[in-house]
Amino acid sequence: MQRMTREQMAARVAIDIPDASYVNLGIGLPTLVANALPKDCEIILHTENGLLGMGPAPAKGKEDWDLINAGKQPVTEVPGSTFFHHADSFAMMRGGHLDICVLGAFQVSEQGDIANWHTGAPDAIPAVGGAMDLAIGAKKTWIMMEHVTKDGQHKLVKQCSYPLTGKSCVSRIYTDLAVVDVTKDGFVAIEIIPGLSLEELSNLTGAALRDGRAEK
Amino acid sequence: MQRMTREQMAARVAIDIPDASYVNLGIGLPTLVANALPKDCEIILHTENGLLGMGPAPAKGKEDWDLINAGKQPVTEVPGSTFFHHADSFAMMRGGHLDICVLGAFQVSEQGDIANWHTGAPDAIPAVGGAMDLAIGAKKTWIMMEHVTKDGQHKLVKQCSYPLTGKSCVSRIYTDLAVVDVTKDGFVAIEIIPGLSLEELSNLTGAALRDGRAEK
Amino acid sequence: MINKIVESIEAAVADIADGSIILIGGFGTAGMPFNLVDALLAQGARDLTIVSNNAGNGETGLAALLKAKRVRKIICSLPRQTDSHVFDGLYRAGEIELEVVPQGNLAERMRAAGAGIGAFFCPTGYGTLLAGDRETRVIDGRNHVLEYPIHGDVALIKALKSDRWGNLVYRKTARNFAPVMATAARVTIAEVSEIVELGALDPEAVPTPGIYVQRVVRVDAKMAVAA
Amino acid sequence: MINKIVESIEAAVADIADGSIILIGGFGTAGMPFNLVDALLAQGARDLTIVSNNAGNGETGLAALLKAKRVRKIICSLPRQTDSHVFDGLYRAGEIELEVVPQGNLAERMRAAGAGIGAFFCPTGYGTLLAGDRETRVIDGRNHVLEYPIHGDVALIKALKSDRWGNLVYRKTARNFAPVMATAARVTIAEVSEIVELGALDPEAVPTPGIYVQRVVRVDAKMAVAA
Repeated sequence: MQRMTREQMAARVAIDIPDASYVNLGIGLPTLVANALPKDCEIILHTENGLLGMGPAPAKGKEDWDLINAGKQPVTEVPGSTFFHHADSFAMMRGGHLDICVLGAFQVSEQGDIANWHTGAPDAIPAVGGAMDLAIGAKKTWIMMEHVTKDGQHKLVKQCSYPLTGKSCVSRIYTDLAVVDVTKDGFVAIEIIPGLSLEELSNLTGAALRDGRAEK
Repeated sequence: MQRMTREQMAARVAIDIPDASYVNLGIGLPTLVANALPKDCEIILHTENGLLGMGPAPAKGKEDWDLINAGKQPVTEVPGSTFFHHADSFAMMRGGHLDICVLGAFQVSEQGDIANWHTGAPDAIPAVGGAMDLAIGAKKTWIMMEHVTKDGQHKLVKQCSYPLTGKSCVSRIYTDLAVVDVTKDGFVAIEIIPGLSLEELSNLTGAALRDGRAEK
Repeated sequence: MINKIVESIEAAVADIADGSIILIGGFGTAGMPFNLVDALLAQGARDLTIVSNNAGNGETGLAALLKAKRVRKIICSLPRQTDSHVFDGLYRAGEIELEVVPQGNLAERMRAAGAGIGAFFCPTGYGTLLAGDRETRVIDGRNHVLEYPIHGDVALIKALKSDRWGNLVYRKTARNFAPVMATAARVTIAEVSEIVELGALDPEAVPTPGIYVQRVVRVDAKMAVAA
Repeated sequence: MINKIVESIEAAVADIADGSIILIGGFGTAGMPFNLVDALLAQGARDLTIVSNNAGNGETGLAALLKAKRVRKIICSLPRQTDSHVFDGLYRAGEIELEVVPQGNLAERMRAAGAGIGAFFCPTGYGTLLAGDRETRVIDGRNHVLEYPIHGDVALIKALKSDRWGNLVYRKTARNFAPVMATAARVTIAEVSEIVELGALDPEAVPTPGIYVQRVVRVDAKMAVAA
């Protein structure tokens, strides 16, 4: 088997984003999805620091530091974009107007709880940013992350051991090994990469994993 | 004695509005204050339907029905004016940012309660508009009204008999006979029109009236 | 491609269901979406709950909808006006339900619906009939009343211009409730005087980003008349 | 006549008292009022509570204020960043108090302060450490947390242009927290790149009406650098 690269993961997420969607791509891995969106679609990107209609990064030397994304990287604006203040921007998110939010995570539980802001380490400085608003704001919250940690720890778990960002909010998880739905009956694998069996994937998953693949 | 005319009452209120104040003038009698404001002052008028910097009525034939006041009369905008939506406009009022709101009233109690939206008559159709927001929103709420009703009933009272608009919110009352402060000790007359004694005014007032005139 | 422009006003309102909660923009006649209200009348939906600042003026627009007995309940701040005789008659005959809401609460409750706020405490109306039996609380020494969001199934609003993404700009005090209602309804339908190219609106000056708008229809402006 | 333009930045911040709650605009460096923060540092007020999205970057601006031990407490959403070493050091040494607030709550709580909302229920943070022992309530089947306003004594913000009434316009995502903070503080002080004539700003496109602004000072733009 061949784990998906980060770019392949981004491409896989992008496939599932319908044309004309309003989407927020979280800091880190999800940012890569922007480059993978189909060119013949109009998918409108929201960045919570006050822009709807975010475009790609500017050419080198063309950076405008008044035009940045939530990760504080320079971006551009597309025709039809709008600027607004922080309360209006979070109202847009918290009011359930975004179709999809894609976030990275440390852990996701089979109840759809997400932990992505704090390792719980005693010397860690807590810093949440917009993560808790993003987790519960959009119509659908998707997670994009490696299936296990670098040292092989489960990230899909029965209960998050790290402090929660939001409860029962994740509907789907895109990993480097699979696409997993979070249902009321727990994790359901709907796609697995070639060369990996459900049993092998189950061993890499910290909670029960049902088979939901259309073709088996 | 000579009761003040409506225009004299408006002029008297206008004297007490400091330069550079932000003011909302309620529907009815208070609207007249706009015409009485000193020309050498900049007093910025708010109208709760979304305009800060309201100007006088337009010339006949120049009415723009997209530019109206809270009484739905055509107005104008002055240089420096700004438009905003209804929630932002009421946030401006309810957040305590206006210096003065001048309202008409049926009754004001010695606790500063105001009744100005409903006579309580059983066949009346209730209609409040922005009255309850206006009554409690500004830094100072002033009342402008006749001292007694046409048939001689008290309007400055111990307890309002009409349904309340707001509680303990009025700080001053301008009538056709006097200027009366509402203090924690009740009504205090600070001005009385020439030819009317405190005793005579007291008889026209439905609660205890103390003398607070600087010159007696 | 995103194109929220609908060719006909009939198509724009075609799927409005009986029993819907309809937010209708406008303050008096300023910003009143007369064409959409007429289309809703022609469309025939009934048993409606209307949320609007007023309860109709004269015989047209919302008043006509009331007169046709399409409205079960109205939530507004100022039903009684000099020319609200249609509403007045229905109300006195017990043929329409009325909820009077202070104007600031009306706006803030719709803002809350759009912003994901479950409820909020505010001082307006404390100690009055309109606070009814609502929960109250003293916060920071001041009496507050707990208010809940007003969500709409549909918002009918009027704007000056739109692009095909549904970005809306307004004209003067005709803006009033429209941007708030657009955030509070599942489906927002806007009538506009002009459709402009994507990118033609100043991105710094769009009170209603297109995310809040589902359908736009261009109409010839009806002359607004005095309320 | 109204003239909110202050001739010197020193005069603009002169009366800021020890112990004040200061709202500081900006998201990273975008919209950060560097000149005002430097002036506050020079002014000498101490024992401050700072409300801002971040807790300082590098060695300048808010970081310099922290380094000079002027700040007792910081309320922010994202203190830890790659270049927040000044804050990190103070925090680990127990020399600064930290309240971490979800970014949306930070914005909404200041909005509530400006809008006269006593408290509000919202779902963000429910079931997390940051909800702490706050009151919770199920509304419409969903868990909510009760949040209170954040009021400021002073707001320091940056805008692009102002007129003498204090009407402010911003540039792109440098707008961020500034309009909200302006409503939440008793005294709002804005640094701007340009003063324009009264009437020069489009009245349809002013995110901060002058009523929310007490003082304006023109500054030469400092080059913003990457966070």
